[in-house]
Amino acid sequence: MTVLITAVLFAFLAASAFAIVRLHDLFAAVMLLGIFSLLSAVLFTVMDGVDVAFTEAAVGAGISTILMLGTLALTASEEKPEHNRRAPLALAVVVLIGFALFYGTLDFPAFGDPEAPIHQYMAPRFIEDPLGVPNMVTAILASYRGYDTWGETTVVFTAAIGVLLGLGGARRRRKVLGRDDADAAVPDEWESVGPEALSEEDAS
Amino acid sequence: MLGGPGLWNYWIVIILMMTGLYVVIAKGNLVKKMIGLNVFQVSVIMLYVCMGKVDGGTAPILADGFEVYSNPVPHVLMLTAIVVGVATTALGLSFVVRIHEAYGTIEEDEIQDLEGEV
Amino acid sequence: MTVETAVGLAVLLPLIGAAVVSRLGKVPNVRELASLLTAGGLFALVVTTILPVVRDGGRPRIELMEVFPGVPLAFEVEPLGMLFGLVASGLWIVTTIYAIGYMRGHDEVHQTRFFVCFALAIFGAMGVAFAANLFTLFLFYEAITLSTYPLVTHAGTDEAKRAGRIYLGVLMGTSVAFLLLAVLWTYYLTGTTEFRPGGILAGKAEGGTLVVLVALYAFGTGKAALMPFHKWLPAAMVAPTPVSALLHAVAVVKAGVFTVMKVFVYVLGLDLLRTSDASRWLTWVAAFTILTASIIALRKDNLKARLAYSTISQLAYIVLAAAIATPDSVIGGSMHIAMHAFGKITLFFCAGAIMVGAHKTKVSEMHGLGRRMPFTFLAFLLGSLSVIGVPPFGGSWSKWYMALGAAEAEQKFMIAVLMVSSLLSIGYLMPVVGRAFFSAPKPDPEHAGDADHATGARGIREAPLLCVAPPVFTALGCIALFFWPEGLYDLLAGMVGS
Amino acid sequence: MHPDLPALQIVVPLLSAPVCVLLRRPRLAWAVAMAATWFAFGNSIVILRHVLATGPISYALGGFPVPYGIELSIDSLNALVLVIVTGISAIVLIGSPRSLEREVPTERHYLVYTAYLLCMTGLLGMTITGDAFNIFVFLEISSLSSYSLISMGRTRRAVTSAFQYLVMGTIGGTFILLGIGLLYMVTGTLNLADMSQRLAMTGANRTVLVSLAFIVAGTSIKLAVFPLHIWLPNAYTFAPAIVTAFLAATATKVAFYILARFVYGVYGVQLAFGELRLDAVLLPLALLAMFVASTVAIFQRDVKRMLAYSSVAQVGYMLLGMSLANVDGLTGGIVHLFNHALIKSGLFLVMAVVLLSVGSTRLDDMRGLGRKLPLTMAAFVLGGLGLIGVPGTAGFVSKWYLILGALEDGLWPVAVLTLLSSLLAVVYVWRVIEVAYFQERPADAPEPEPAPASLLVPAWALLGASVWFGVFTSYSAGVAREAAEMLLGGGR
Repeated sequence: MTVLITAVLFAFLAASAFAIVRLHDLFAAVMLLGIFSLLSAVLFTVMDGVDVAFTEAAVGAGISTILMLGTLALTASEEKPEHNRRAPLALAVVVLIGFALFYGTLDFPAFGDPEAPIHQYMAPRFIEDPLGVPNMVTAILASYRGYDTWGETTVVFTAAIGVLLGLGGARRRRKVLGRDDADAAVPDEWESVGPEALSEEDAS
Repeated sequence: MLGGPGLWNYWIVIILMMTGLYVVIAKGNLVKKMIGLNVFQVSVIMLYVCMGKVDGGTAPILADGFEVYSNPVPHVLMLTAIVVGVATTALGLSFVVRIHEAYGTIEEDEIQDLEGEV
Repeated sequence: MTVETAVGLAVLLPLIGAAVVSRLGKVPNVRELASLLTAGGLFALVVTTILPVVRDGGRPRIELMEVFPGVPLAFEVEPLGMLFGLVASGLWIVTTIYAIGYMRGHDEVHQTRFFVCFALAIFGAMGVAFAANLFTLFLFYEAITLSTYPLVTHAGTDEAKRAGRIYLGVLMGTSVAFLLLAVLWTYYLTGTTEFRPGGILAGKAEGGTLVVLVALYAFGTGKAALMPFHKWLPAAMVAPTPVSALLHAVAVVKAGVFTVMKVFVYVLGLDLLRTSDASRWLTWVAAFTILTASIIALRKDNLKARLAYSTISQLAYIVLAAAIATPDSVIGGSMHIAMHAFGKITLFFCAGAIMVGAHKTKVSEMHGLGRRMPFTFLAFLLGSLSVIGVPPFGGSWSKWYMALGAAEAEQKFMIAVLMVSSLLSIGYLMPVVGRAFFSAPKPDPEHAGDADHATGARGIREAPLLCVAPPVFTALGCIALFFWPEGLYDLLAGMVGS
Repeated sequence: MHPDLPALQIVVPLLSAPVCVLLRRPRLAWAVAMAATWFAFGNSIVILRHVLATGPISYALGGFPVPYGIELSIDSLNALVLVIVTGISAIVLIGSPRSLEREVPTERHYLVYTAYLLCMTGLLGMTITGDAFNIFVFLEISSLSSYSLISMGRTRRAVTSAFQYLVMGTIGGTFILLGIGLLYMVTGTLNLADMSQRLAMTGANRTVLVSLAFIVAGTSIKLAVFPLHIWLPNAYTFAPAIVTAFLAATATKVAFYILARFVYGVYGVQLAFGELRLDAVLLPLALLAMFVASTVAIFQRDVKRMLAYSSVAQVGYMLLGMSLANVDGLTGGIVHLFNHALIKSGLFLVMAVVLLSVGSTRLDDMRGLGRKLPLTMAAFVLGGLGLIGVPGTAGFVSKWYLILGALEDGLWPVAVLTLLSSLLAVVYVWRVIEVAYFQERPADAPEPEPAPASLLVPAWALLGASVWFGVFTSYSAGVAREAAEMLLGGGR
C-alpha cells in the first residue's frame, strides 16, 4: 500500500519537474514548484518525516513560492524563447552526474532496511533518550544538534542582511549603475562620487 | 533487478535531482535557474528522508504502542537544510531583482550581450 | 669584531649602503660619497679581516636561521668565494669611481636608482661569494638578477625594455627551470645543500642522474652564458657602460661561472666527475661556445657587442676548466675569474670612455682615435693583451693552468681549442687598437662642423678624468697580476687541497 | 588556555554581527567589527600555540557526548587555518572604511561589516568544527554572506557575478551535502573522526567512491579548481576591493582545508589515494590550472582580474601538494595556503589603493604609477615576486616543498612543469611592472591621489610578512609540516 502511494507521488513529482523544464510561463513554473514542494511534503509524511513535511510545506512551498511570485512581479513573468545552446552540454553533465549517483546507490543499504548503519549506530541512543520531549526530532534539534539550529538561524539572518544590503533603503541611487560602459572598471557613477567629489568631502 | 529491490525510490530521487540541475545549467532565465535550484535541493532532502525510513517504523514521535521508529537524525538535518535552501532562494531572488533593475532583463544571454562578455 | 661577524657584515654592508644611498637622491655629491665609502669600507673589511683567516686555512662560518630542515641561511668563506668576494668588492670601488664620471658625463637620468641597484647587485654578489650552501647561493643569485634588471633597462627605451625582457627571461628561466631543480634534486638525493670539500654527491648519484645534474647545473647557471643560453649578454649591452662593467666583470657573469665552479668542486666533487666522466660532454659544449662566440665577435662592428661575445667565449673557458675537473684546470679556471675580470673591465671602461669622449660605438669609426685618446687606447691594448693571454699579463697564468689541467686529463683537443681561441681573440681585439693608432682619421661627415672635429685629430681630448683613470688603473692591475700571482695560487690551492 | 576559547572563536564574531546591525553608525559598526576580528585573531593564536604545545583539542558543544553531539575539534592544521582566516580578516578590515566609502553608500556600511563578520564566522565555523553536517551549515553562512559582499561592487556586473557565484556555490554546497549524506549512510555517524574510524572498518565500496566524488566536486567549486573556477575571476574583479582582498585569502583557503580534511582526515590516504586513485584526477587538474589559468592571466587587461586568474593558478599549486600525498608535497600545499593568503590579500589591498587613487585597476591606467605611487607599486613588486616564488619570499618556500614532494614520488616531469609554470607568473607580473615603471603617465591622466596609509600599511604588513615567512619558516612551513605529518599519519 505504502509502496503504491509512494509510487504515485513520485510519478506526480516527476511530472511536475518535467513540466517545469518545458514551461516558458514563469508564473506557471513557480506554481508547479509549489506543487512539487507540497507533493514532496506528502511524500515526507509517508516516509515518517512529519516534521520535515511540515517545514517543507510551510517554508518550502509557502515562503519560497511567495518570494518567487514577488520577484516575478518586480521583473518578468515570461521566460523568453531561449537559445538552447547549452542544453546538450547540460544534458551531458546531468546524465553523467546522474549515472555517478546511480552507481553509488548500488551499494546503498536497501530502502527501509533496519540493519542499515544509520539505524544501527547512533540512532538507538537518540530514540531511547528523548530528553523528555515526545517528538524526537524537536528534542535532538534543541539539544544534540542545537548548534546546527543556531547556525540555521544565522543563515536566515545572513540572507536577511544580504537582501537588505542589495535592496535596502537607498536602492534608487544604485540604479545609476546601469549606465556603465561595456568593459568599464570605472562606471559613470564614478564621476559623481569620483576623486574630486571625494577630496571635497575629505576637506570638509 | 540490479542491486536488489529496495533502491528504486532512490533512483527516482536521482532523476528528480538531475532534472533540477538540468534546469539550472541549461536555462538562461535567472528565475528559472532559481526554480531549478529549488527542485535540486528538495530532491536532495528527499534522499536524506528516504535514508531515515525504517520498514514498519512510524514517525519518530514517542507514543505508546510503537516499538519501531524511523530514524530522526536525517529529519533533524533536513529541517536545517530546508531553511538554508529558502535563505539561499531569497538572496538569489534579491539578486535577480537587482539585475533586472540594472539591465532591464533577467535573461542570461541578453545580459551577456549588454556586457560584451561576462 | 670576530671574523664570523665580519663575514655577515661584508654581505650586509652593500645592502646598508643601498639603503643610505636611496635616501640621498637630493644631494648627489653626498650620495656618491656614500657609494664610495661603502665600496671602500667593504673592500677594506674583506681584505683586512677575512682574507688573512681564509689564507691560513680558516673557514669562517655564520649561520643565521634554518629555512628548511637541514638547510640554513648561512655564509662560509672558502678560497674560491674569497677570490670572488675580493674581485667583486675590489672592482666595485673602481667601477663606482668610473660610474660617477660616466653618469655625470652622460647626464644620465635616475642616477639614484642606478647607484642603489648597483649596491644591491654587489650585495647579491657578496652573498653568492660567501654562500655556505646551494640554497643561500640561489637566493643571492636571484637577487643579482633582480637588482640588475633595472640597470639593464636603465634607459627606459623600447630597446632597453626588450633587452630587459630577454635578460630577465633567460636568467630567470634557466635558474628557475634548471638550477632550482638541480638544487632540489641534490637536496632530495643527499638531504643537504652544503658545500663540502670533495662534494656531497659521491655515492648518492651516478650514471645518467649525474650527467643530467651536471647539465642542469651548467645550463641552469644562465649567468655563465653557456651557449645556447647566452643571448641575454649581448642584449644587455644597451645598458650604460658602468653596468656593462658590472655585468661582465664585477658581479653578474662572474657570479655565473663562480656558481658553476663552486658546484663542480663542492657539490659534484672533482673526483666523482673525473671517475664518472659525467662532464665529458660539457667540455665539448664549452669548446663549441668558446670558438663560436669568438667567431661571432670577429664579425661584430659594435665595440660593446664584440666585447660581449668575447666575454661569452672567455666564460666558456672557465666552464671548460670546471668540466675538465683536474686540480690544475680548476685552479686555472678560478684564477681566470679574476684575470678576465681585470682585463674585461678595462676594455669596457675604455669602450665607455670612447663613447663619452668621442661618441663612437663602432669599431669601424675608430680610425685614428688613438692619437686623440692615447691613455684610453693604451689601457685598451693592455687589457686586450691580458684577455688574449700573453705575458706579462695576468691572463697568461690562468690560461697556462687551464692548459696544464687539460693536459693532465689528456684532453689534447681542448688544449688546441684554447690555442685557437687565443688566436681568434687576437683577431677581434687587436684591430681595434690597430685602427685607433695606426690608421688615419677618416673625415666624418656627421660631425664635420662640430667643435670636436675642429680641434682635429692632433689634440688630446680624453674623456673626463674619472672615466680614464679607472681603466688605466685596472690595466696596470693586469700587469701586477702577472708578477704576483702566488698569492692567488696559494689561496686557490686550498680549494683543491693540494 | 581557558577551556572555552574554541567556542568563543565562533561565538564572539557571530554575536558581534547583530550588534553591528543595532548600532547602524558606520564608524561604530567598524569598531565592533575590528574588536571582534582582532579578538578572534588573538584567540586563534592562543589556540594554535596551545595545540602545538599540547596536541589536538576536542570541545563538546553543550556538553553532549562526542559522536552524538557536535564537536569542535582543533589540530595543528585547522589551528593554522584559523590563524590565517582571522589574521587576514583583521588586517584587511583596518583599511576598509577608507576603501568602502568609495564603493558602497555610507548608510549601508554597517551591513557590510555585518556580512563581513558573518562571512568570517562561517569560515571559522567550517574550519573549527568536527562535524560533517555542521560544515555544511557554516559553509552556507559564509557563502551567503560572501555573495552579498560581492554584489556590493561598484558596477552592475558585481551583481551578475554574485548571482553566478550563488548558483555555482549552491550547487557546490548541495554536492557537499549529498556527499556527506552518502557518507552518513555508509557510516551512520556525522562526526568526522568517528566517520574516519568506521570508514576504515567498512573499506571502499561504490557508495564511498561516489561520496568522495561529490565532496571533491563540491569543494572544488568553492575552491575554484580549474574547470570549475569560472565564478572566481568575475567575483574577484567586480567585488569591492577589500572584499576581494578578504575573500581571496580566506574563502578558497578554507575550501582547500575542507577538501584536505575529508580526503586525508576522513577517507584517509590509503582509501582516497590507494584504492580510489584520487590523485589521478587531482594531479592533472592541478597542472592544468597552473598552466591554463596563468596563461589566461597573462592576457588580462585589468590587473584585479589578472590577479584573480593567478589565484586559480595558485589553487593548482595547493591541489598539486594535496595530490602528491607525501609529507613534503602536502607540506608544500598547506604552506602555500598560508603563503598565498598573505601574498594575494596583500596584492589585492594594493589594488584597493590603486583603485582609490587612480579610479581604476586597468593596466592602461597604471602607466607610470611607479613614480607616482612609489610605495604602493613597490608593494606590488614585492607581492609579485612572492607570486613568482623568488627565493627569499614565501612563494619560494611553497615551491621548494612542492617540488621536493614531486621528486619524492618520482614525478620529475611534474617537478619540471611546476617550475616552468612559475615562469608564466614572471610574465604576468612583469607586464604590470613594465607598465608601471617604464611607461610614461599619459599627459591627460588625472594626478593620482596620495595612497591612504590605512590601506597601504596593511598591504605592507601582509607583503612584509610574506617576505618574513620566506626566511623564518618555523611558524609557516614548520606548522604545515606538522599538519602534513598528522594528516598522513592516519587521520586526526
